[in-house]
Amino acid sequence: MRSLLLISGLLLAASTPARAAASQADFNAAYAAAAAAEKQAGTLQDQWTTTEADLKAAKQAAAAGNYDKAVAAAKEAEALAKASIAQATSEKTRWKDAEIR
Amino acid sequence: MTTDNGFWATRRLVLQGAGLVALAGFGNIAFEAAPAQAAVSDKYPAKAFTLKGDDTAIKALYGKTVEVSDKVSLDAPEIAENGAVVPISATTTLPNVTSISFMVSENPNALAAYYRIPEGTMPEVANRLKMAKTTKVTAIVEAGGKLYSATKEVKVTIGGCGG
Amino acid sequence: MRAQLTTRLGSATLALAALALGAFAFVAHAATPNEKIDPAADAKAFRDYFVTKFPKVKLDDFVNGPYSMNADMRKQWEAIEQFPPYDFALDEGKAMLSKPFKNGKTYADCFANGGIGIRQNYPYFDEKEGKVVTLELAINRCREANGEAPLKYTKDKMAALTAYMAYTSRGKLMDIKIPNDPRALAAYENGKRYFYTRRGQLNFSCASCHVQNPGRHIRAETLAPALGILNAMPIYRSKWGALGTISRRFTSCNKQVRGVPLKPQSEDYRDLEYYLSYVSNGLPISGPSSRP
Amino acid sequence: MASTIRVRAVSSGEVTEVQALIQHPMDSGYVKDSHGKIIPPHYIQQLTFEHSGKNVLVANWGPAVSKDPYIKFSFKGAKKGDDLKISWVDNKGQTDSTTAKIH
Repeated sequence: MRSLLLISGLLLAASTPARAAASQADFNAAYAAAAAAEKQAGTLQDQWTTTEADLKAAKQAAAAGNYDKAVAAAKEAEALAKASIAQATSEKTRWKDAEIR
Repeated sequence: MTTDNGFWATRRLVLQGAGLVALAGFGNIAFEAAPAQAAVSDKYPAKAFTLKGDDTAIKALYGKTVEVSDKVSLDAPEIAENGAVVPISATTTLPNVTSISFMVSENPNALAAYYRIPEGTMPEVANRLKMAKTTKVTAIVEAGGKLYSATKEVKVTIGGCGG
Repeated sequence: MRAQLTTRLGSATLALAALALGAFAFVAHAATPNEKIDPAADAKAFRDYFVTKFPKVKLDDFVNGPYSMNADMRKQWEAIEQFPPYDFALDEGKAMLSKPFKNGKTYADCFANGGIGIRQNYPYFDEKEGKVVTLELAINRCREANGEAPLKYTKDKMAALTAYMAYTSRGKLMDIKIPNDPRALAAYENGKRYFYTRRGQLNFSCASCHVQNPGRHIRAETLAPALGILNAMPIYRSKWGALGTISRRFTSCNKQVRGVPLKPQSEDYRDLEYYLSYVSNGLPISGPSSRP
Repeated sequence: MASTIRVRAVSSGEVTEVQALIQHPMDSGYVKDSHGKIIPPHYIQQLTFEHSGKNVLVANWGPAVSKDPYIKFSFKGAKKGDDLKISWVDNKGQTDSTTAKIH
């Protein structure tokens, strides 16, 4: 549960729009962080399609020069990826609770 | 091409309660003549299939009006499990039936199928139709030159128009 | 900009909500570490659960999925099964089974009894390899061993061939064996883990739908019970307008809960198939079958 | 090529019950493909069942008939061993036909 609260904090942080216009460097950093988290989710066999969609949207926006949008999408992707990591981590043991015995 | 009987026999194991299932072996023959060596009355009613709404389609197809009849029986599910494949059938106790048609009101074109029933053929037909969304379905029986109908509503949650 | 952000935030919030829901969904009974893996006891409990939950459904009828629990749907299904749209695929599969490869051999050379009536024995645990081998995998291995390109796992030819092989096995009881090999037990346990593990943004496990809610609707679909669910494979889904294999079904289940699917025939999927088939032992093969 | 038509025709004495399944896309012209392009209409318009030189059913179909269409009907006047000829033509002028034995 602690990790979930942590994630919600991250998520709120991620959703606060940047005041100043974002740069390509901002995008690169945000995207790298998101991609790293998504990669970790991949090793846990628990990527989300929504994360993938955000990553793709981020790339497209960046390619079009819209870094505000790109950074926002990348940050959301990171938040989603982290949520999926939290899910996979907690499910490592929790799945047993659902088992029919 | 042939099919062996054991094949169908096994199917019955799982399909308890389904109607009598039997099979016909059949041979392929090369196709030669155009298929529609049909009589004039068997001409494809192209225009009626392009119209929107029951009334316009009925007018184009028959040129007369329809009355609701409890002698027409329409079998349609209450909720279609998938709008792409909805089993629909109709039968009637009326004599001198010459045709049966099916209208799906909410489809882009209401007329779905129109069956010419020659003498000696039972006034009963089953088919599978597509439905775009929840819709009225009407079976129209032409008997003794008059039109009789039965209507049911079919709820469609997964539409049959792709997607 | 604002509006877009709000929309995206919406989906992120959904993720959180789903997670939170998951956290409270069960009264946890603490899992004992190093619990003994007992597939036979699992299978009995699994079957008992469904039989108790659906006292009106005959055991053999569970393989008919949602149709075992909904009369209106069953009637439509029976109408469709009178002359099912997968009929053409059965012919194709039959022809495939006996048609020689370029080297003159056939599928029949790879399978017991020429591939006829053997569906109930798949998947099996290969003790030499130490892995689970599914029917779909065995088919492609057979092809590759004979110099043929593998088939796509999800549909078309693979679906047609497995449909025919299932068809010739109809009525035979699922008979999955777990050899006395710790690796086999581990594969079984891994499949079980996959089955009960919540995943995807919607935070659903396979069990969330097919154990806890069969017969109920999710969006427009009626959920099938997990007991015997693979006995009906492959399935012709009206939604697909075509036959799909077990690989296709697993993949689409993952996507439906907004999870990125694994590669067809990846180890987790194979283990999942092993587990799900084992707990459905004793129920008849009914595939291929039509589904909404 | 395998026939697109599958038929089961069974006589129970007076009445012959016919079921047929035809392999055909029945594209309505209202559905888009994965690239967002409309799939042009392609559907069977007429399906004819003929017994001893006489039509026993003429099905006129629009695009609302399901993919791989199915039909069931019954008629009188045939006996076991008789031929039943089935043929279809679609909106692109493609055709197929087959002859089935009544069982």
